[in-house]
Amino acid sequence: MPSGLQNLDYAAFVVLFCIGLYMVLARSNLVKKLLGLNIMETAVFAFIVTSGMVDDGTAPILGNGVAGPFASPLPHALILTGIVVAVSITALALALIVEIHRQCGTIEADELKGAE
Amino acid sequence: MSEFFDLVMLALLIGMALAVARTRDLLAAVILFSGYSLVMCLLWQHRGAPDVAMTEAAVGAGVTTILFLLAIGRTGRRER
Amino acid sequence: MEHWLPLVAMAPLAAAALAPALGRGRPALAWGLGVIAAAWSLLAAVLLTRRLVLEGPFSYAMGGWPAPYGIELRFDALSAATVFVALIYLLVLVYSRRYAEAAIPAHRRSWYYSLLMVNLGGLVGFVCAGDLFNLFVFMELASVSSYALVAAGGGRVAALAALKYLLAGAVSSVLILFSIGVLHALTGSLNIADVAARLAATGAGAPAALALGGLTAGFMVKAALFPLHLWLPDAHASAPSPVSAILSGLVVNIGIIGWLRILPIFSGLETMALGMVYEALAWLGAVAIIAGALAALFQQDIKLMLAYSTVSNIGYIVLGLGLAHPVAATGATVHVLNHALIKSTLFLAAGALIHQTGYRTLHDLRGAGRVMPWTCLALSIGVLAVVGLPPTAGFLGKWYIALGALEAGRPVFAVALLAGALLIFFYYVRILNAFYFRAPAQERMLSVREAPLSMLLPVLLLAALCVLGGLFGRWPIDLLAPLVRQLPGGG
Amino acid sequence: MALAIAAAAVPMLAGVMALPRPGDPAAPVHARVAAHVVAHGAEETGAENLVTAVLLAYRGYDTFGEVTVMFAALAAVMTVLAPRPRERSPEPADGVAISPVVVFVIRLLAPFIAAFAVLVVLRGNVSPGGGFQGGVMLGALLVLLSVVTGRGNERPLLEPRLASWLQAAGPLTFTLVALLGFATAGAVLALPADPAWARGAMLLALELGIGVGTAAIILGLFLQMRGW
Repeated sequence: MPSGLQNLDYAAFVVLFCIGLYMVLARSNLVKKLLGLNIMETAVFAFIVTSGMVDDGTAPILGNGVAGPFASPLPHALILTGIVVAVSITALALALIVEIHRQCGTIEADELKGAE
Repeated sequence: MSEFFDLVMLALLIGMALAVARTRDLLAAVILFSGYSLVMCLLWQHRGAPDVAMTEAAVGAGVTTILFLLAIGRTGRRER
Repeated sequence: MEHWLPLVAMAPLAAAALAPALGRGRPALAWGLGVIAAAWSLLAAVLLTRRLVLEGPFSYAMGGWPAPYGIELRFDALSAATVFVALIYLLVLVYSRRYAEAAIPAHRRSWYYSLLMVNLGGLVGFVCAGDLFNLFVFMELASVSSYALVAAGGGRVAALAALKYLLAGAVSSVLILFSIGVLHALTGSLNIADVAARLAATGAGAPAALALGGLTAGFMVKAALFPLHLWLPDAHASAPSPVSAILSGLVVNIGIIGWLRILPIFSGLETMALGMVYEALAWLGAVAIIAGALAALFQQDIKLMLAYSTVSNIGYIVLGLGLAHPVAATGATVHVLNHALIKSTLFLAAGALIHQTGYRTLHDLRGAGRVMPWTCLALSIGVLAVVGLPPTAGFLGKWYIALGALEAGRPVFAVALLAGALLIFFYYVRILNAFYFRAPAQERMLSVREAPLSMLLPVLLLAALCVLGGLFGRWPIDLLAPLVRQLPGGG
Repeated sequence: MALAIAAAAVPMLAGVMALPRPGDPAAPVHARVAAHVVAHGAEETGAENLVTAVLLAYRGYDTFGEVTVMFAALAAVMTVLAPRPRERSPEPADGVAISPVVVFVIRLLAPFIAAFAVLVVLRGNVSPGGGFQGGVMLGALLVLLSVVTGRGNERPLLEPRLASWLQAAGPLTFTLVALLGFATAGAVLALPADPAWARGAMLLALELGIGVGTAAIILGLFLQMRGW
């Protein structure tokens, strides 16, 4: 594997990040924008979890007789926090979308532009 | 390092993300997104992160999908 | 004594959790809990700042774990901003009691106060964080509560403005988390001082430049720097007035203080990348000053005018930092604190006007000076301060930035600064002219009474602080100067 | 638009490709903090699951912030959507009736789901899982039961007064354990080393607090988003 391509996983996560960013910026439906935001967030979480892994490493849980290199527990703790923050933002955004639909009748950003 | 399993998972992830971006039907998009979360959970389980995989499955695929379905129920299924 | 440091942020967050449970039937109890928590944070902040002045910056290892393994809270000159945050929060809470009775439906009011407490805890925790990921968590706390507070008032535009604010804020948070992930992959630890040391030791390459770019872009979206400011005007204008004061005065500064907090990490970076970032910030800051001031000229709604003035003032601060000159950087950091005071005064006074008269445009608010003399006096002091006239707090920061621009040999930025000041002067003369020298356009204006005391006192106190901030400007400058000198570019 | 994003992707790719290879044991990620946690984590915090050790002990302050973020999400949704107590919208007529088979099956499964969720919460120290994962499962169970038994906002599964205390369980438990840690071990959020059982009890209290808090918050979010 030429050294240039060694971080293939990271490149895949950057591609996912860009797909998510494209959805947030280009799509006009607010729910679709939110899905794009979630894809961006999971892409960054995947990047951080992958940065913490080790070759044929096991989960960082010290059972009896469990040996071998352990994956680093620090990124896992970060991502647990990140996932909860992501779901909190999604819950609030969906509540706002329901409120926008109740106020303006539509959740398409193009049609909403005129509403302001 | 990227064995065959990881390559398949990464390809699947990118494919599902593109599918979510392209479908017009929001319900299909949300179902695809929960599938995307489950594939991500599998990837992390394989990379030695069971806690995070369990959280992603329960919180990412579970709660997020329920909230999205409720929101679509109250607003509208078609993306114009 | 230093055990107060973690409790400054934990007390408001615990109060936030208690507020809805205690205040189920009686929102006044939730409000009372909020005032107690804000008073406690102010008291603790003053004591901590006194210790900072006497013994210099100190830090606190959470849970007793030594620095790189556990979370370290850092209290230095930048964290002294906690005093401004807690003071403004206390005054805004006192102001918000009468305002919320009219603006927020009763069954949601205890949740509204709970969100205010979460916001206070998030801001205070953010300012005192010494750990990269802890910085991110408290930034999220302050951001999530801000998104919801914008929509708290209800109304057609509020929910849409809040969602646009949420999307911009969430994208910038993801970018910041990505950069923190890159720094963690490079150095293996999250403590800011430790990351800085290890990055200098191992020599930073492309990933460190990427992290610097990501963090700068992320924080500049949070600070609404010119090309990335589109979410701010609607959000700050459609929010309830006490929330607008907090957003424009305090929450916007998260971007600036966060950027200053992470800057020492990149001191080892080769000067080319750092130089490019400074140059970009200087030019964007200058353009922001002009654009913000111009946009404010064409606004009729008084709160939109103030929101665009925030974009312009953030331009001043970013220009000051972008010049990479100690005098300008000191001016910029002092302007962060003074702008918080000034913008809170303006938004609260404008909120009192809207609360009493129901009108928002300059045309309808004509003749307000005669019917609501005290509120308009406070607003006028705020106007003088935002224009930057000598006795008031606004003058100090702008004067130092202009001085720094000239000393750094960049006269074009000093010209941009003056042009911005002139533009701001024009649109504020329109406000004073409308209040004092024009006959009322709406007959209802004649029957309007002065704002209630619980709203008036905080506004007048803040206006007094604007003037005092100008007269006793030496203290914050002496406090901030040593810290600014250590900044890689600013030194 | 796609071009702009592709342009933004180039520096990201350049930076990311220059990072140390994921998985190589000599990478700095495993060097400093992770090595200490793997080597001393178990005896310093008393939790075999090192992720829980990092979450609740080493970086407990982060988790306190995070539990409060989840509470803030509920407060936010309530501020935006909570209907006036009197005029809750009546249940929509077109709601499809839930077939008795589904009701019976879910009632049958409920205790097992609850048992598994409680197991995940309680064994958070020694096996994968913990407060959040178990709390989400409990929350999902509460949602399932409130749908099946048709108890919307009028008579919710958790009585409102009790619900608002349970929702605050996360941050409040953390505050109490933090102050207890301050009293016994001299630093806020510290874990006392001397009575080994005290440390285990405090970790368990935190896990339970997070679990119960998360479950109540998820039920609250569901009821607000469903609207009736």
